[in-house]
Amino acid sequence: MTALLPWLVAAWLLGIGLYGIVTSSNYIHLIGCLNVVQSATYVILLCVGYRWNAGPPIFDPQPPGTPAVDPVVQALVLTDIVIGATVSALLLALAVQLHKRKGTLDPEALRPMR
Amino acid sequence: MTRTARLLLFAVAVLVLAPAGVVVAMNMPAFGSHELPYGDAVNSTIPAARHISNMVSAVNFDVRGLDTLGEEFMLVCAVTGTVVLLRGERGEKLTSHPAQMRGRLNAPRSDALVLTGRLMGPMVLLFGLYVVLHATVTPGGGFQGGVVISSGLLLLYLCEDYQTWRWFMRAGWLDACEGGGALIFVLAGAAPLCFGAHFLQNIMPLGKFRDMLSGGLMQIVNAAVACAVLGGFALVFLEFLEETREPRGDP
Amino acid sequence: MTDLLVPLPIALPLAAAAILLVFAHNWPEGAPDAIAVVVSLAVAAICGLLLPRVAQAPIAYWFGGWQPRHGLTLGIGFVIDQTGALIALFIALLFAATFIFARGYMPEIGTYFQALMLLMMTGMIGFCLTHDLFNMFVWFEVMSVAAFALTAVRLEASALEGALNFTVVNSIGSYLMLGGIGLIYAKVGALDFSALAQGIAKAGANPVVTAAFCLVVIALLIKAAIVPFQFWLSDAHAVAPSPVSVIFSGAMVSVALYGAAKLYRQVFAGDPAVDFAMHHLMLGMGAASAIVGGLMCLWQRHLKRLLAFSTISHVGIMLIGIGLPSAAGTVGMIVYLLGHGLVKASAFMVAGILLATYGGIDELGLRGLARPIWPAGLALALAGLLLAGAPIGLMGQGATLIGSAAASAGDIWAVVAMTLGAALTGGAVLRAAGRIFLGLGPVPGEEEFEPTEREAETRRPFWLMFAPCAVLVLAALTSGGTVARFVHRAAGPFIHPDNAGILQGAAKLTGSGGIAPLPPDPHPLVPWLGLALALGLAAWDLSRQYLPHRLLSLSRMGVAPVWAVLSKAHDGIIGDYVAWMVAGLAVMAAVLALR
Amino acid sequence: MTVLLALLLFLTAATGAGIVFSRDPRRQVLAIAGNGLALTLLFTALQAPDVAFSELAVGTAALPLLFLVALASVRTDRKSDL
Repeated sequence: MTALLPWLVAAWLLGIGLYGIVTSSNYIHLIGCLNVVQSATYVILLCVGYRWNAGPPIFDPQPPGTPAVDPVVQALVLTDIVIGATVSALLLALAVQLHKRKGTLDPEALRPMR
Repeated sequence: MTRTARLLLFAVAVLVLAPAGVVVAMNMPAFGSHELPYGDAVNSTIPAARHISNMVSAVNFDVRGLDTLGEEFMLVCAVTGTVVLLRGERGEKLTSHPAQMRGRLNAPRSDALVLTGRLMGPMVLLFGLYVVLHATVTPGGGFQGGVVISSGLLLLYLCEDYQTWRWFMRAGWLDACEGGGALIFVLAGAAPLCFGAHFLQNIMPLGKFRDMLSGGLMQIVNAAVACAVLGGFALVFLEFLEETREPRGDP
Repeated sequence: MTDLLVPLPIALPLAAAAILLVFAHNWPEGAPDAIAVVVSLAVAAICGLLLPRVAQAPIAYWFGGWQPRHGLTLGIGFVIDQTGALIALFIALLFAATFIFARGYMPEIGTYFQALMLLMMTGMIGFCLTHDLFNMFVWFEVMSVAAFALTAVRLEASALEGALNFTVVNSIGSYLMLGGIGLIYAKVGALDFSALAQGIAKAGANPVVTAAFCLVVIALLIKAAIVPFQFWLSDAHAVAPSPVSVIFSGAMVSVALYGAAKLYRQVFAGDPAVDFAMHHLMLGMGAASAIVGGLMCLWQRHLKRLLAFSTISHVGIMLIGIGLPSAAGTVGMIVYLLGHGLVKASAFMVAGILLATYGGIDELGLRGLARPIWPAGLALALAGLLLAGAPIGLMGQGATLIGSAAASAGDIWAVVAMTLGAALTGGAVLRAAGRIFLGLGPVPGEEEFEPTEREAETRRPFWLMFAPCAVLVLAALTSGGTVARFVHRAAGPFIHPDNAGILQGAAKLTGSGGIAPLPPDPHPLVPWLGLALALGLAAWDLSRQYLPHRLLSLSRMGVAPVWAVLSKAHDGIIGDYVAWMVAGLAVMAAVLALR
Repeated sequence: MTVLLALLLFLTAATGAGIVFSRDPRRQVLAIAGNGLALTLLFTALQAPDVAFSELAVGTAALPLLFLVALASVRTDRKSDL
């Protein structure tokens, strides 16, 4: 069970985030839910690179050669975090402007031009 | 679709996907004890090849530097988009006085807050700088340091008055910082081409292992990333704050 | 020398965009436009120089000088074959044409427009050339984020709403892709395409590999707007500024499918579940997109929205090409991608010309108004004929290749679907051309003018806007046979890459042998049937006033229920779109489980 | 160690759900910061100090701040529905 836990948590985050997006009635709330979907990818990637009884991939006190976890996935997650934050900023800017024009943030009350 | 129909569709889909997810999870390699050939190769070759101890920085700025280059420009895209969207019809003019929120007093800041801010702000900035500079040795680097510095600038906003802060935080400067960081990154990548090396190839002197300035080209790339991240996040904060300060007139 | 050229298609536009941004406020008027045109032409020239150099064998270029050692790849490589270079050349030329078309567009946002467009171009080119899965994701994100921002720059409510839906749906797609990358990394421990291909072959049939493929490909299908992931497209393409729509429909959507084809052929091919998914699911989804897009297209009156739905139909046809087991299908898809890009770009340029000249784009509202700019009408009509599947030019060659590959695989229904989809969209475009430029069709009553928001775009000289449009559509018309033969000759390394050579860091990759000769078209009459159907549809709609009432009401009764269902699904509510997306994922999983 | 990781994974799952179920955007800001903190702890336990640092800076500070500011600017707007 423990071995499955990381993957199940990632799947849970993905599912619950999507549920939030599907049911959201406020764009700002929806953007928060999008961040939950994204955190699933952090969990997957970092858990993939984890290794029991290994240190961080930074050989500062310990000498190179000591067992360390995978640095590649960590670099990928760093990239991912920056992407997530900036896309959130962009989405928030869209939501703020939309609110200025339509006075609401409820997706049901707003519809693009037909 | 009505809300119920949508939820029903979603529920049915999740019911189908759940067993598929479990099957995939059961077939995943064992957590924490499977092979990691790529990561191990990095861990075993980089300290000797690049004289640095932070493998994550090595992957970000050297081995997979192209990813970071793309990501930096993605940041530029997102920030540019945010700025264009928020400025919109407001334009880039400085407002001469801090507009205040409708129906709310602009309470004067307490001395304690100003003092804390003035003490904390520079300390946060210094800490950010430290984080940027030690990218190749200890955890941290251009990303983290850039974000820390930009939030330090935000802290200064809390304690200084609006005009001083706005004088200090010019959109033009931040634009230049962001775009300039990105530009330095590309040029740092292209410079080795002049010496017959590959794009982003690290042909600079590498320095001593665990030295603050070890890693050669990585130092430049790291500084460029710090500039771009700092400028980008500060611009986003600035434009969002401007947004709160300007109540719209009646339509 | 060759080595020097490879990073430039990326480095040059990135540097130009950065310089544009650093001096954002100090450019003399017109300079950013000129820089953008020059840079995109320079990138096109570089790709053009690369083409003959990779004719014998592809080039592998390792960024940072991290050549693979002992079969292990550390760094990121670009492996450039003729197909990739050709697509990059096409993208750069399309951007150059668009920059000319857009000269003087949106002075209010200044240099930001050109900078974002250049970054989007870089994202697409990097996406096409890269040989590393995560790097592919990064360039995919660069292109997406630039596209998100560009959709909304006009700041109208509909543009903002369209951009929000676009961003949310596509970001979910990106995160799914990243999850897929995590799964495949767990299983194989590599990110380079060749290393992945070898690792997958070694791992054998495995649900993790299949799941990774599904997740990665879904992101690309979302970007490509394949049914049931297509909803965001019509919201975004209809409201984006015209030059941006040109790029969206002409390149962005189909480039995502090119990525899917590359991933399938170079990484995942051979895994039985993945092969099954490609040859059955993708065919089905492609056929569904062709039909749904075609039907929705026929029912639109907002010209940009009409063209947006026709894009859905045509990417469906491309997906059919990818899904076919034979290499001929993939070759056909690449030819079709080029042809469709040129034709659809020029059609969107006509829409942009109408917006700039008449300030509106409602088909009924513009009836007969655009007679003075008849050359644009000619271009739109020509585009309509080509979209309808006329067996001439690039699109015709591509459609013939895909159709004959489908027929030889025994999937006649796919041929029917693609012919029907093309005919529907072609009919719609021809009808719009006839109504707007010739004043055909019944006179609309007062109540039929729908109030639209301010859409007018900056007025620019007509010939400046029309020249790129005419060049593109003429290129699509005349270059068919040559390009098709070229793509066929070049497809060998695309379909069978030299994985062993790449992984050994070989200085010279072997140019793997060609692929099977293309099958002859078994049904040469089918495209003409489609064309006739398109002309019939257009004629039917434009001569309503002469048709007997009984016939009209009968046809309306037949069509109304389909229209009701489809239009209700395209309701602009983000929650619905995401629910459909999850349902699409569930269908994929179910089909693969019950295989 | 196993127990710690499992606990942190559960914490992440719970705080993630917390974001979704705090339907009031103002309360959601707190949930986002909480989730950021949970992720930071998880990343530290997974031996990823670099990533934990970024998550601390971005997830617990910058991102909630952005949400706060966006909410404030929506509230400044007269036709507010929040």
